[in-house]
Amino acid sequence: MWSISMREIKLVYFAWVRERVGLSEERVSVPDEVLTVADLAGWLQTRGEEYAYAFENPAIVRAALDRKHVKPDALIAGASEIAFFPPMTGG
Amino acid sequence: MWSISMREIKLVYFAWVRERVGLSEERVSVPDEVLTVADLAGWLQTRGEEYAYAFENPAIVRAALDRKHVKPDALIAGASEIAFFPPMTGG
Amino acid sequence: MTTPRLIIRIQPEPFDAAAEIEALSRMGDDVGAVTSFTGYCRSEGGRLAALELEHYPGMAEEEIASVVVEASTRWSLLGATVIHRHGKMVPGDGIVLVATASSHRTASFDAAHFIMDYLKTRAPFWKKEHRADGTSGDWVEAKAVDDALAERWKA
Amino acid sequence: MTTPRLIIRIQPEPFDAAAEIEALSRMGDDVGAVTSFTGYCRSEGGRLAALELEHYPGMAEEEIASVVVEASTRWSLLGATVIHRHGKMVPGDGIVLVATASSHRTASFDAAHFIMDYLKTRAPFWKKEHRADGTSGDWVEAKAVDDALAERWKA
Repeated sequence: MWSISMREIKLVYFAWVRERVGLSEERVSVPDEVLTVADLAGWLQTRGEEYAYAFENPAIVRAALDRKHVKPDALIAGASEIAFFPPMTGG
Repeated sequence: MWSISMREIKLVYFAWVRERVGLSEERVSVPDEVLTVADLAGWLQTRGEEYAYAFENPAIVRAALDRKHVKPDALIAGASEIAFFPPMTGG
Repeated sequence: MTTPRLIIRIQPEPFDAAAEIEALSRMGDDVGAVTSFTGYCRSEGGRLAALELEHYPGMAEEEIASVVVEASTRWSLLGATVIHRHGKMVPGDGIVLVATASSHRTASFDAAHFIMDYLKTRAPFWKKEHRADGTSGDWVEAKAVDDALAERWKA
Repeated sequence: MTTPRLIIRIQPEPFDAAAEIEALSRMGDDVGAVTSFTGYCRSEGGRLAALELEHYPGMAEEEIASVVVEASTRWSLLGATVIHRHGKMVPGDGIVLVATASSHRTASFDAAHFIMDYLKTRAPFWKKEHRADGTSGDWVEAKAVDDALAERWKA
Protein backbone atom coordinates (compact mmCIF):
# COMPACT_ATOMS: atom_id res chain seq x y z
CA MET A 1 0.00 0.00 0.00
CA TRP A 2 1.12 3.59 -0.68
CA SER A 3 -0.53 6.86 0.13
CA ILE A 4 -1.36 9.54 -2.43
CA SER A 5 -0.44 13.08 -1.47
CA MET A 6 -2.85 15.71 -2.79
CA ARG A 7 -2.79 19.49 -3.46
CA GLU A 8 -5.81 21.72 -3.81
CA ILE A 9 -5.87 23.91 -6.94
CA LYS A 10 -8.41 26.34 -8.33
CA LEU A 11 -9.47 25.45 -11.88
CA VAL A 12 -11.34 27.83 -14.17
CA TYR A 13 -12.99 27.00 -17.49
CA PHE A 14 -14.10 29.18 -20.37
CA ALA A 15 -16.30 28.97 -23.48
CA TRP A 16 -17.13 25.42 -24.61
CA VAL A 17 -14.73 23.87 -22.09
CA ARG A 18 -16.84 25.56 -19.39
CA GLU A 19 -20.10 24.44 -21.01
CA ARG A 20 -18.95 20.83 -21.34
CA VAL A 21 -17.56 20.58 -17.80
CA GLY A 22 -20.71 22.31 -16.56
CA LEU A 23 -18.78 24.58 -14.19
CA SER A 24 -17.01 27.90 -14.55
CA GLU A 25 -14.67 27.17 -11.67
CA GLU A 26 -13.95 24.61 -8.99
CA ARG A 27 -11.34 23.71 -6.41
CA VAL A 28 -9.92 20.22 -6.87
CA SER A 29 -7.44 18.05 -5.00
CA VAL A 30 -4.86 16.86 -7.46
CA PRO A 31 -2.61 13.82 -6.87
CA ASP A 32 1.09 14.60 -6.56
CA GLU A 33 2.01 12.56 -9.63
CA VAL A 34 0.14 15.10 -11.78
CA LEU A 35 3.12 17.24 -12.70
CA THR A 36 2.30 19.03 -15.95
CA VAL A 37 -0.66 20.74 -17.59
CA ALA A 38 -0.98 17.69 -19.88
CA ASP A 39 -1.00 15.37 -16.82
CA LEU A 40 -3.74 17.53 -15.29
CA ALA A 41 -5.88 17.42 -18.44
CA GLY A 42 -5.42 13.63 -18.56
CA TRP A 43 -6.37 13.25 -14.91
CA LEU A 44 -9.43 15.51 -15.35
CA GLN A 45 -10.59 13.27 -18.24
CA THR A 46 -11.00 10.42 -15.73
CA ARG A 47 -13.33 12.42 -13.46
CA GLY A 48 -16.55 11.78 -15.37
CA GLU A 49 -18.14 12.01 -18.76
CA GLU A 50 -18.41 15.81 -18.72
CA TYR A 51 -14.65 16.01 -18.28
CA ALA A 52 -14.03 13.23 -20.78
CA TYR A 53 -16.07 15.27 -23.31
CA ALA A 54 -14.38 18.59 -22.51
CA PHE A 55 -10.90 17.08 -22.86
CA GLU A 56 -11.67 14.52 -25.59
CA ASN A 57 -9.21 16.31 -27.86
CA PRO A 58 -6.66 17.62 -25.37
CA ALA A 59 -4.45 18.99 -28.16
CA ILE A 60 -6.91 21.80 -28.86
CA VAL A 61 -7.55 22.82 -25.24
CA ARG A 62 -5.32 25.71 -24.19
CA ALA A 63 -4.17 26.40 -20.67
CA ALA A 64 -3.03 29.32 -18.53
CA LEU A 65 -1.21 29.12 -15.20
CA ASP A 66 -1.95 32.10 -13.00
CA ARG A 67 -3.23 33.93 -16.08
CA LYS A 68 -0.21 33.26 -18.30
CA HIS A 69 -0.41 31.14 -21.45
CA VAL A 70 1.50 27.87 -21.06
CA LYS A 71 2.27 24.79 -23.14
CA PRO A 72 1.08 21.28 -22.16
CA ASP A 73 4.50 20.40 -20.75
CA ALA A 74 4.45 23.31 -18.26
CA LEU A 75 4.84 22.24 -14.62
CA ILE A 76 1.85 23.12 -12.49
CA ALA A 77 3.73 23.20 -9.18
CA GLY A 78 3.13 26.48 -7.38
CA ALA A 79 0.24 27.66 -9.58
CA SER A 80 -2.76 28.87 -7.65
CA GLU A 81 -5.17 29.13 -10.63
CA ILE A 82 -5.16 26.99 -13.74
CA ALA A 83 -7.45 27.84 -16.65
CA PHE A 84 -8.55 25.66 -19.56
CA PHE A 85 -10.16 27.12 -22.65
CA PRO A 86 -10.48 26.75 -26.44
CA PRO A 87 -8.28 28.70 -28.85
CA MET A 88 -9.15 32.37 -28.52
CA THR A 89 -11.50 34.15 -30.90
CA GLY A 90 -11.53 37.75 -29.67
CA GLY A 91 -10.80 40.89 -31.61
CA MET B 1 19.63 76.26 -94.46
CA TRP B 2 16.87 74.23 -92.87
CA SER B 3 13.71 75.37 -91.17
CA ILE B 4 12.71 74.38 -87.66
CA SER B 5 9.16 73.19 -87.24
CA MET B 6 7.63 74.11 -83.89
CA ARG B 7 4.73 72.86 -81.77
CA GLU B 8 3.01 74.78 -79.03
CA ILE B 9 2.71 72.97 -75.70
CA LYS B 10 1.31 73.99 -72.33
CA LEU B 11 3.85 73.62 -69.54
CA VAL B 12 2.93 73.70 -65.85
CA TYR B 13 5.33 73.91 -62.91
CA PHE B 14 4.87 73.11 -59.24
CA ALA B 15 6.61 73.73 -55.90
CA TRP B 16 10.25 74.83 -56.17
CA VAL B 17 10.32 74.22 -59.93
CA ARG B 18 7.53 76.80 -60.20
CA GLU B 19 9.32 79.20 -57.85
CA ARG B 20 12.62 78.93 -59.74
CA VAL B 21 11.05 79.30 -63.18
CA GLY B 22 8.94 82.13 -61.82
CA LEU B 23 5.79 80.94 -63.59
CA SER B 24 3.09 78.45 -62.74
CA GLU B 25 2.28 77.82 -66.39
CA GLU B 26 3.17 78.95 -69.88
CA ARG B 27 2.66 78.01 -73.52
CA VAL B 28 5.88 77.40 -75.38
CA SER B 29 6.81 76.58 -78.96
CA VAL B 30 9.05 73.57 -78.87
CA PRO B 31 11.38 72.58 -81.76
CA ASP B 32 10.54 69.32 -83.47
CA GLU B 33 13.83 67.71 -82.50
CA VAL B 34 12.72 67.82 -78.85
CA LEU B 35 11.31 64.29 -78.68
CA THR B 36 11.39 63.19 -75.05
CA VAL B 37 10.76 64.65 -71.62
CA ALA B 38 14.52 64.67 -71.07
CA ASP B 39 15.01 66.56 -74.36
CA LEU B 40 12.41 69.08 -73.24
CA ALA B 41 14.07 69.62 -69.84
CA GLY B 42 17.41 70.07 -71.64
CA TRP B 43 15.91 72.55 -74.10
CA LEU B 44 14.21 74.48 -71.26
CA GLN B 45 17.59 74.80 -69.48
CA THR B 46 18.80 76.91 -72.42
CA ARG B 47 15.95 79.41 -72.11
CA GLY B 48 17.45 81.57 -69.37
CA GLU B 49 18.97 81.48 -65.94
CA GLU B 50 15.65 80.80 -64.17
CA TYR B 51 15.24 77.67 -66.25
CA ALA B 52 18.90 76.71 -65.86
CA TYR B 53 18.40 76.92 -62.09
CA ALA B 54 15.12 74.99 -62.08
CA PHE B 55 16.58 72.19 -64.17
CA GLU B 56 20.16 72.31 -62.84
CA ASN B 57 19.75 68.77 -61.58
CA PRO B 58 17.36 67.28 -64.13
CA ALA B 59 17.55 63.83 -62.53
CA ILE B 60 15.46 65.00 -59.57
CA VAL B 61 12.78 66.87 -61.54
CA ARG B 62 9.74 64.68 -62.18
CA ALA B 63 7.37 65.02 -65.10
CA ALA B 64 3.80 64.22 -66.01
CA LEU B 65 2.29 64.12 -69.52
CA ASP B 66 -1.37 64.99 -69.51
CA ARG B 67 -1.43 64.32 -65.75
CA LYS B 68 0.25 60.91 -65.85
CA HIS B 69 3.65 60.26 -64.32
CA VAL B 70 6.29 59.55 -66.96
CA LYS B 71 9.98 58.74 -67.09
CA PRO B 72 12.56 61.05 -68.78
CA ASP B 73 12.61 58.88 -71.91
CA ALA B 74 8.83 59.30 -72.50
CA LEU B 75 7.94 60.76 -75.90
CA ILE B 76 6.14 64.08 -75.66
CA ALA B 77 4.40 63.83 -79.04
CA GLY B 78 0.65 64.33 -78.67
CA ALA B 79 0.75 65.62 -75.11
CA SER B 80 -1.24 68.78 -74.55
CA GLU B 81 0.02 69.52 -71.02
CA ILE B 82 3.43 68.70 -69.59
CA ALA B 83 4.15 69.24 -65.90
CA PHE B 84 7.50 69.49 -64.11
CA PHE B 85 7.78 69.21 -60.33
CA PRO B 86 9.98 67.96 -57.50
CA PRO B 87 9.49 64.53 -55.92
CA MET B 88 6.14 64.53 -54.14
CA THR B 89 5.78 65.10 -50.41
CA GLY B 90 2.06 64.78 -49.77
CA GLY B 91 0.31 62.55 -47.28
CA MET C 1 12.08 57.96 -26.11
CA THR C 2 9.19 59.48 -24.20
CA THR C 3 6.90 57.07 -22.43
CA PRO C 4 3.78 56.61 -24.55
CA ARG C 5 0.35 57.10 -23.04
CA LEU C 6 -1.25 53.65 -22.97
CA ILE C 7 -4.95 53.14 -22.34
CA ILE C 8 -6.39 49.63 -22.03
CA ARG C 9 -10.02 49.00 -21.19
CA ILE C 10 -12.08 45.80 -21.06
CA GLN C 11 -15.71 46.75 -20.72
CA PRO C 12 -19.28 45.67 -21.50
CA GLU C 13 -20.28 49.19 -22.58
CA PRO C 14 -20.07 50.43 -26.18
CA PHE C 15 -17.08 52.65 -26.94
CA ASP C 16 -16.86 55.86 -28.91
CA ALA C 17 -14.16 55.13 -31.49
CA ALA C 18 -14.28 58.69 -32.83
CA ALA C 19 -13.69 60.22 -29.40
CA GLU C 20 -10.78 57.87 -28.67
CA ILE C 21 -9.12 58.63 -32.02
CA GLU C 22 -9.67 62.35 -31.46
CA ALA C 23 -8.09 62.14 -27.98
CA LEU C 24 -4.98 60.47 -29.42
CA SER C 25 -4.65 63.10 -32.13
CA ARG C 26 -4.85 65.87 -29.50
CA MET C 27 -1.89 64.58 -27.51
CA GLY C 28 0.46 67.24 -28.78
CA ASP C 29 2.09 68.89 -31.76
CA ASP C 30 4.36 65.92 -32.39
CA VAL C 31 1.50 63.59 -33.32
CA GLY C 32 1.89 63.19 -37.06
CA ALA C 33 0.00 59.94 -37.53
CA VAL C 34 -2.93 58.14 -35.93
CA THR C 35 -3.96 54.70 -37.12
CA SER C 36 -7.13 53.11 -35.82
CA PHE C 37 -8.73 49.76 -36.31
CA THR C 38 -12.27 48.96 -35.25
CA GLY C 39 -13.66 45.44 -35.40
CA TYR C 40 -17.44 45.15 -35.67
CA CYS C 41 -20.02 42.44 -35.05
CA ARG C 42 -21.25 41.18 -38.45
CA SER C 43 -24.55 39.51 -39.35
CA GLU C 44 -22.81 37.23 -41.88
CA GLY C 45 -25.44 37.85 -44.50
CA GLY C 46 -28.31 37.84 -42.01
CA ARG C 47 -27.35 34.50 -40.41
CA LEU C 48 -26.52 35.99 -37.01
CA ALA C 49 -28.62 38.01 -34.56
CA ALA C 50 -25.81 38.61 -32.07
CA LEU C 51 -22.40 37.60 -30.79
CA GLU C 52 -21.73 36.97 -27.14
CA LEU C 53 -18.19 37.57 -25.98
CA GLU C 54 -16.86 35.75 -22.96
CA HIS C 55 -13.53 36.74 -21.46
CA TYR C 56 -11.13 35.78 -18.70
CA PRO C 57 -11.15 38.80 -16.36
CA GLY C 58 -7.70 39.86 -15.28
CA MET C 59 -5.88 37.79 -17.87
CA ALA C 60 -7.59 39.72 -20.69
CA GLU C 61 -6.24 43.02 -19.35
CA GLU C 62 -2.80 41.56 -18.69
CA GLU C 63 -2.40 39.97 -22.11
CA ILE C 64 -3.54 43.09 -23.95
CA ALA C 65 -1.25 45.24 -21.78
CA SER C 66 1.68 43.00 -22.58
CA VAL C 67 0.97 43.15 -26.32
CA VAL C 68 0.66 46.95 -26.20
CA VAL C 69 3.86 47.31 -24.17
CA GLU C 70 5.69 45.06 -26.62
CA ALA C 71 4.42 47.22 -29.50
CA SER C 72 5.68 50.34 -27.72
CA THR C 73 9.17 48.83 -27.43
CA ARG C 74 9.23 47.90 -31.13
CA TRP C 75 7.87 51.17 -32.51
CA SER C 76 8.23 54.75 -31.40
CA LEU C 77 4.71 55.46 -30.17
CA LEU C 78 3.30 58.57 -28.54
CA GLY C 79 0.14 56.80 -27.42
CA ALA C 80 -1.96 53.68 -27.82
CA THR C 81 -5.56 52.94 -26.88
CA VAL C 82 -7.06 49.45 -26.87
CA ILE C 83 -10.66 48.82 -25.88
CA HIS C 84 -12.24 45.36 -26.02
CA ARG C 85 -15.86 44.76 -25.18
CA HIS C 86 -17.40 41.66 -23.65
CA GLY C 87 -21.02 40.59 -23.39
CA LYS C 88 -23.69 40.53 -26.08
CA MET C 89 -23.30 42.55 -29.27
CA VAL C 90 -25.52 42.96 -32.31
CA PRO C 91 -24.41 43.47 -35.92
CA GLY C 92 -22.87 46.91 -36.36
CA ASP C 93 -21.65 47.14 -32.76
CA GLY C 94 -17.95 47.78 -32.28
CA ILE C 95 -16.19 44.87 -30.54
CA VAL C 96 -12.62 46.09 -30.40
CA LEU C 97 -10.75 49.32 -31.00
CA VAL C 98 -6.99 49.64 -31.45
CA ALA C 99 -5.61 53.12 -32.04
CA THR C 100 -2.00 54.26 -32.06
CA ALA C 101 -0.33 57.66 -32.36
CA SER C 102 3.21 58.37 -33.52
CA SER C 103 5.24 61.06 -35.26
CA HIS C 104 5.64 59.07 -38.48
CA ARG C 105 3.13 56.92 -40.28
CA THR C 106 4.89 53.56 -40.37
CA ALA C 107 5.14 53.25 -36.59
CA SER C 108 1.43 53.85 -36.03
CA PHE C 109 0.38 51.56 -38.91
CA ASP C 110 2.65 48.68 -37.94
CA ALA C 111 2.01 48.97 -34.21
CA ALA C 112 -1.79 48.95 -34.67
CA HIS C 113 -1.59 45.98 -37.03
CA PHE C 114 0.76 44.09 -34.71
CA ILE C 115 -1.47 44.74 -31.69
CA MET C 116 -4.56 43.45 -33.53
CA ASP C 117 -2.79 40.35 -34.86
CA TYR C 118 -1.40 39.48 -31.43
CA LEU C 119 -4.58 40.32 -29.60
CA LYS C 120 -6.48 37.89 -31.88
CA THR C 121 -4.32 34.94 -30.83
CA ARG C 122 -3.35 35.89 -27.25
CA ALA C 123 -6.21 37.80 -25.59
CA PRO C 124 -8.57 35.42 -23.76
CA PHE C 125 -11.88 36.21 -25.46
CA TRP C 126 -14.30 33.76 -27.04
CA LYS C 127 -17.24 34.48 -29.33
CA LYS C 128 -20.49 32.54 -29.28
CA GLU C 129 -23.00 32.97 -32.09
CA HIS C 130 -26.69 33.70 -31.58
CA ARG C 131 -28.53 32.81 -34.76
CA ALA C 132 -31.09 35.03 -36.43
CA ASP C 133 -33.63 32.17 -36.20
CA GLY C 134 -33.50 32.43 -32.40
CA THR C 135 -31.49 29.27 -31.75
CA SER C 136 -28.22 29.33 -29.88
CA GLY C 137 -25.33 28.94 -32.25
CA ASP C 138 -21.83 27.56 -32.05
CA TRP C 139 -18.68 28.94 -30.53
CA VAL C 140 -16.72 30.65 -33.27
CA GLU C 141 -13.74 28.53 -34.25
CA ALA C 142 -10.25 29.97 -34.19
CA LYS C 143 -8.63 30.29 -37.58
CA ALA C 144 -5.20 28.94 -38.42
CA VAL C 145 -4.69 32.06 -40.53
CA ASP C 146 -4.78 34.17 -37.37
CA ASP C 147 -1.86 32.23 -35.90
CA ALA C 148 0.03 32.65 -39.15
CA LEU C 149 -0.65 36.41 -39.16
CA ALA C 150 0.70 36.75 -35.62
CA GLU C 151 3.76 34.62 -36.46
CA ARG C 152 4.65 37.01 -39.28
CA TRP C 153 5.73 39.66 -36.77
CA LYS C 154 8.46 37.38 -35.42
CA ALA C 155 10.41 37.61 -38.67
CA MET D 1 -17.37 40.89 -55.40
CA THR D 2 -19.60 43.86 -54.74
CA THR D 3 -18.38 47.21 -55.99
CA PRO D 4 -16.91 49.11 -53.06
CA ARG D 5 -18.07 52.62 -52.26
CA LEU D 6 -15.10 54.88 -53.02
CA ILE D 7 -14.96 58.50 -51.87
CA ILE D 8 -12.06 60.72 -52.91
CA ARG D 9 -11.91 64.39 -52.02
CA ILE D 10 -9.21 67.01 -52.50
CA GLN D 11 -10.20 70.10 -50.56
CA PRO D 12 -8.87 73.13 -48.68
CA GLU D 13 -11.38 72.68 -45.85
CA PRO D 14 -10.66 70.65 -42.70
CA PHE D 15 -12.22 67.18 -42.63
CA ASP D 16 -14.04 65.36 -39.87
CA ALA D 17 -12.14 62.08 -39.57
CA ALA D 18 -14.56 60.75 -36.97
CA ALA D 19 -17.61 61.33 -39.17
CA GLU D 20 -15.92 59.69 -42.18
CA ILE D 21 -14.94 56.61 -40.16
CA GLU D 22 -18.44 56.43 -38.70
CA ALA D 23 -19.99 56.61 -42.20
CA LEU D 24 -17.83 53.70 -43.39
CA SER D 25 -18.77 51.59 -40.38
CA ARG D 26 -22.48 52.22 -41.05
CA MET D 27 -22.35 50.83 -44.59
CA GLY D 28 -24.05 47.59 -43.66
CA ASP D 29 -24.00 44.50 -41.49
CA ASP D 30 -21.11 42.97 -43.41
CA VAL D 31 -18.62 45.61 -42.30
CA GLY D 32 -16.42 43.75 -39.86
CA ALA D 33 -13.36 45.99 -39.94
CA VAL D 34 -12.57 49.65 -40.47
CA THR D 35 -8.99 50.88 -40.54
CA SER D 36 -8.25 54.57 -40.62
CA PHE D 37 -5.10 56.58 -40.92
CA THR D 38 -4.91 60.30 -40.32
CA GLY D 39 -1.78 62.30 -41.05
CA TYR D 40 -1.37 65.55 -39.11
CA CYS D 41 0.67 68.69 -39.48
CA ARG D 42 3.46 68.63 -36.85
CA SER D 43 5.36 71.51 -35.27
CA GLU D 44 8.58 69.46 -35.22
CA GLY D 45 9.36 70.48 -31.69
CA GLY D 46 8.16 74.05 -32.14
CA ARG D 47 10.26 74.69 -35.26
CA LEU D 48 7.27 75.09 -37.61
CA ALA D 49 4.33 77.47 -37.55
CA ALA D 50 2.54 75.97 -40.54
CA LEU D 51 2.78 73.80 -43.62
CA GLU D 52 1.50 74.94 -46.99
CA LEU D 53 0.39 72.20 -49.34
CA GLU D 54 0.48 72.81 -53.08
CA HIS D 55 -1.16 70.29 -55.41
CA TYR D 56 -1.71 69.63 -59.10
CA PRO D 57 -5.48 69.93 -59.54
CA GLY D 58 -6.94 67.14 -61.60
CA MET D 59 -3.87 64.94 -61.44
CA ALA D 60 -4.14 64.74 -57.63
CA GLU D 61 -7.67 63.35 -57.86
CA GLU D 62 -6.74 60.99 -60.70
CA GLU D 63 -3.66 59.57 -59.00
CA ILE D 64 -5.45 59.00 -55.71
CA ALA D 65 -8.40 57.42 -57.53
CA SER D 66 -6.06 55.08 -59.37
CA VAL D 67 -4.33 54.05 -56.12
CA VAL D 68 -7.69 53.44 -54.42
CA VAL D 69 -9.02 51.44 -57.36
CA GLU D 70 -5.86 49.35 -57.40
CA ALA D 71 -6.30 48.68 -53.67
CA SER D 72 -9.89 47.60 -54.29
CA THR D 73 -8.74 45.05 -56.87
CA ARG D 74 -6.08 43.65 -54.53
CA TRP D 75 -8.23 43.44 -51.40
CA SER D 76 -11.90 42.75 -50.87
CA LEU D 77 -13.12 46.16 -49.76
CA LEU D 78 -16.63 47.32 -48.95
CA GLY D 79 -15.63 50.98 -48.99
CA ALA D 80 -12.72 53.40 -48.97
CA THR D 81 -12.53 57.11 -48.23
CA VAL D 82 -9.50 59.26 -49.01
CA ILE D 83 -9.45 62.98 -48.25
CA HIS D 84 -6.37 65.12 -48.86
CA ARG D 85 -6.25 68.79 -47.97
CA HIS D 86 -4.32 71.53 -49.71
CA GLY D 87 -3.51 75.07 -48.59
CA LYS D 88 -2.11 76.23 -45.27
CA MET D 89 -2.28 74.04 -42.18
CA VAL D 90 -1.10 74.56 -38.61
CA PRO D 91 0.23 71.91 -36.22
CA GLY D 92 -2.54 69.56 -35.14
CA ASP D 93 -4.53 69.99 -38.36
CA GLY D 94 -5.33 66.81 -40.28
CA ILE D 95 -3.69 66.73 -43.71
CA VAL D 96 -4.82 63.39 -45.06
CA LEU D 97 -7.34 60.72 -44.13
CA VAL D 98 -7.40 57.19 -45.51
CA ALA D 99 -10.14 54.89 -44.23
CA THR D 100 -11.12 51.46 -45.51
CA ALA D 101 -13.93 49.06 -44.65
CA SER D 102 -13.98 45.31 -45.23
CA SER D 103 -15.46 42.15 -43.78
CA HIS D 104 -12.14 40.87 -42.40
CA ARG D 105 -9.38 42.82 -40.73
CA THR D 106 -6.42 42.05 -42.97
CA ALA D 107 -8.03 43.56 -46.07
CA SER D 108 -8.80 46.87 -44.40
CA PHE D 109 -5.38 47.09 -42.71
CA ASP D 110 -3.37 46.23 -45.80
CA ALA D 111 -5.48 48.34 -48.16
CA ALA D 112 -5.21 51.44 -45.95
CA HIS D 113 -1.46 50.98 -45.54
CA PHE D 114 -0.99 50.40 -49.28
CA ILE D 115 -3.05 53.47 -50.17
CA MET D 116 -1.00 55.67 -47.82
CA ASP D 117 2.34 54.32 -49.03
CA TYR D 118 1.40 54.79 -52.68
CA LEU D 119 -0.24 58.15 -52.13
CA LYS D 120 3.01 59.41 -50.53
CA THR D 121 5.04 58.71 -53.66
CA ARG D 122 2.43 59.17 -56.43
CA ALA D 123 -0.03 61.90 -55.44
CA PRO D 124 1.12 65.32 -56.70
CA PHE D 125 1.28 67.29 -53.44
CA TRP D 126 4.22 69.32 -52.12
CA LYS D 127 4.74 70.70 -48.63
CA LYS D 128 6.39 74.00 -47.90
CA GLU D 129 7.44 74.89 -44.38
CA HIS D 130 6.58 78.13 -42.60
CA ARG D 131 8.93 78.57 -39.69
CA ALA D 132 7.86 79.54 -36.20
CA ASP D 133 10.24 82.54 -36.35
CA GLY D 134 8.14 84.00 -39.17
CA THR D 135 10.55 83.28 -42.01
CA SER D 136 9.54 81.25 -45.01
CA GLY D 137 11.03 77.80 -44.83
CA ASP D 138 12.11 75.19 -47.32
CA TRP D 139 10.15 72.79 -49.42
CA VAL D 140 10.00 69.48 -47.58
CA GLU D 141 12.33 66.98 -49.22
CA ALA D 142 11.03 63.62 -50.37
CA LYS D 143 12.41 60.68 -48.44
CA ALA D 144 14.01 57.67 -50.07
CA VAL D 145 12.36 55.55 -47.38
CA ASP D 146 8.95 56.48 -48.81
CA ASP D 147 9.91 55.04 -52.20
CA ALA D 148 11.14 51.89 -50.48
CA LEU D 149 7.89 51.56 -48.52
CA ALA D 150 5.84 51.84 -51.71
CA GLU D 151 8.10 49.32 -53.50
CA ARG D 152 7.41 46.74 -50.79
CA TRP D 153 3.87 46.25 -52.08
CA LYS D 154 5.17 45.02 -55.44
CA ALA D 155 6.59 41.85 -53.86
